[in-house]
Amino acid sequence: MNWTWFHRLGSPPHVYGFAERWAPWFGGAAALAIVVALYGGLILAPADYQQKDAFRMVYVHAPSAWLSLMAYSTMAVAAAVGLIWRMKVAHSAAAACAPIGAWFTVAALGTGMLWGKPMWGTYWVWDPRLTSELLLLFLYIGYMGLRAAIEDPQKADKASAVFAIVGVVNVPIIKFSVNWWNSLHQEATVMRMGKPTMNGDMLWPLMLMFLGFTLYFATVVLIRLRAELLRRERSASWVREAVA
Amino acid sequence: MSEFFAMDGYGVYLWPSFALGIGVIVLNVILALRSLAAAKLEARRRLQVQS
Amino acid sequence: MLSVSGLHLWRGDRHVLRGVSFSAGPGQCVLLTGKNGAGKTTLLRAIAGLLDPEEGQVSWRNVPARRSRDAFHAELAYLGHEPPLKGDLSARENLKFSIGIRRAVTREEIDCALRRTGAEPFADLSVRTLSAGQRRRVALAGVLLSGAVLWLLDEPTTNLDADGQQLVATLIDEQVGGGGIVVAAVHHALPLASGRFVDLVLGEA
Amino acid sequence: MRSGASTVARLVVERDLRLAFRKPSQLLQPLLFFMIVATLFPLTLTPELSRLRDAAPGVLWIGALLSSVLALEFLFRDDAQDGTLEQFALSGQSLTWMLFAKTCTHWLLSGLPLALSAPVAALALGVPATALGSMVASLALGSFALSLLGAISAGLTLGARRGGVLLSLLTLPLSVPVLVFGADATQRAIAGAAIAPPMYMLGAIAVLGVTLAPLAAAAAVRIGLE
Repeated sequence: MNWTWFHRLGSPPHVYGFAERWAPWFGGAAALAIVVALYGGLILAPADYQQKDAFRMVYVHAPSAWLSLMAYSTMAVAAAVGLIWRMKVAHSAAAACAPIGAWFTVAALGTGMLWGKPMWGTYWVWDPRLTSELLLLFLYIGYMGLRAAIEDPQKADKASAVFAIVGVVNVPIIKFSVNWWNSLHQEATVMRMGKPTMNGDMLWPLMLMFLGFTLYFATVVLIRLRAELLRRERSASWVREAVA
Repeated sequence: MSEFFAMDGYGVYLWPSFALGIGVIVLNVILALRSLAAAKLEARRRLQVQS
Repeated sequence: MLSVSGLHLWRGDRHVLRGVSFSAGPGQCVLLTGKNGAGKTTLLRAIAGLLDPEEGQVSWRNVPARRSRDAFHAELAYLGHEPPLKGDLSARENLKFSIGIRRAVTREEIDCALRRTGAEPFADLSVRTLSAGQRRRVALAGVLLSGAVLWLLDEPTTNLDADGQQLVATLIDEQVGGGGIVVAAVHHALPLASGRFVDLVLGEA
Repeated sequence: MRSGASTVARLVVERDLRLAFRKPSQLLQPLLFFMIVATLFPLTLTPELSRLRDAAPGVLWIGALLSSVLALEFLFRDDAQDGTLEQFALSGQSLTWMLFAKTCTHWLLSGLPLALSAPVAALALGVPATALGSMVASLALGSFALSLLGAISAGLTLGARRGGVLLSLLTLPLSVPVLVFGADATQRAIAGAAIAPPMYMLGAIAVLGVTLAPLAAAAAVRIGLE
């Protein structure tokens, strides 16, 4: 079983070339998907009988929350690969994922609060999903704080990789304990921001938006990956024509 | 057209929510491109130092 | 026994180890010399496995050291700049611990080693109250006690007086004479008796 | 003949206990910190015991968490500075096992004493005497899980110049499950209800901590020593 694709995956010049070639395509596809999904969600989809037009905020809140979690798990997988097979490319990919994940956690929180205001009358309610999202933001801040605190890039890569793995193991446990905590204090009948029941016309724009956000995530990761690869490459010859 | 923007009263929350979403999307592309440009500059500087 | 091949390592932007390669067999002593910052300490730490080289390989008994790390470390004694001693413990307590985690060691063995390196008079004082030279002697007793085949010594004679430096030279001679291997980073020539040492100059521009 | 695992563990525990009792001030500091935190709440919330009782679980557990994070600062840093931690990594023995022994000793010296002295603060916060037993049990188990978790962050911040805020920034989000189940157990103890469900959860987290945390801590320490 030849591992050529795996070796090629591990060689910075090859990955740099791949990222440079494919980022625009991913970007174009993402933009198209998002625009069509926006049109579908804002105009074509019928209003929800209960939340009326407010439900349309799901088209930006749900994909942001999805991306914030996907970015963290991608980061943890890249970190694990980097630690186990000592691959600089994997560490670079992990470093590339963090800022995007953090920003979309902020977006998920912001859109969640804007959705909460009409539903509950206040911007912030200790709803289990919003609380878990907030804790995920602290995990991102911890990750980036640790990376910033260590000067040597190789050491920072490895230390933050350990934290990313420890973090991803804890995300489901934190989610479980927050739900447990929420079920304890359920006396106040808070109208949970229930998932609006979605029929066909409402659903396909959401699925398309998920796809668009995923493609967008790939685009930005590929751009940042090129930057991280250049930062880690010492004196390799390929850098010369990459930056020529 | 105007009732489209009104979003039967929820527009005041819906449009900022989408603005935030789109804003973060655009912002991250800009940040990524700037990070790439900075890395290229630094790599060029390092190459000059080495040669 | 010990072979280092094509070691490359960067510290920040500085290319400190540029493809260092050498090998050492039983009864051999390698003396690392070179200006400050030439990479003597970096090389020793890379051999010991404390530092991961970006390229190149360290192998012990022709097995990559990283794969058989614990077995390699069981046969290795590493003495860095700072003698690894706890200030609140006495020399005896320190050695009872640091050697005890490696192998069963008796009180007599510890006393004998301390006597050998001239550290017995202050063996029961808290290490915090000792001078740097005295601490170095306690650490040397630890290296003796470890029974390691490979010694990695980083400037072993710092803070030592004249007969202290002679002591280090004699200990190295005995270790090498007994079939052991010593890799030592030194600033000035060591009065080594045997001619079996190899000079490795690092960091020439 | 290489030392066996039990000898290694015994020596590590013995060394750390001897070191701790040679410098007892470092033992008392986390306890005093806990007591001060507990006294701040009546001053800021209300002196009225019945209302303090509602806040008691939060005060006790957040106090326990913060004082355990404080105590973590010295877990590896002293040994790293004087070069002994390096010898742990070079001893040919399993670093994971040695750090696990070291973390358990750290708990014996910080978490356990805190759990045992917590009744003083709890009574002052209006916690009924009947609840003290199960509260101490939950604090003891919870602080053990916190020590294991904190050992990872302590190892990770070795690479940085100063642990301090970064150490708590890494530890606090990960300690949320222990806080949730611990506070729930204490709340049930106060209400006289059975504390089994949250205690099982704390037990599960502690077991997960025992199996995984030392591995991560050993990896973190090896990276930090580079």
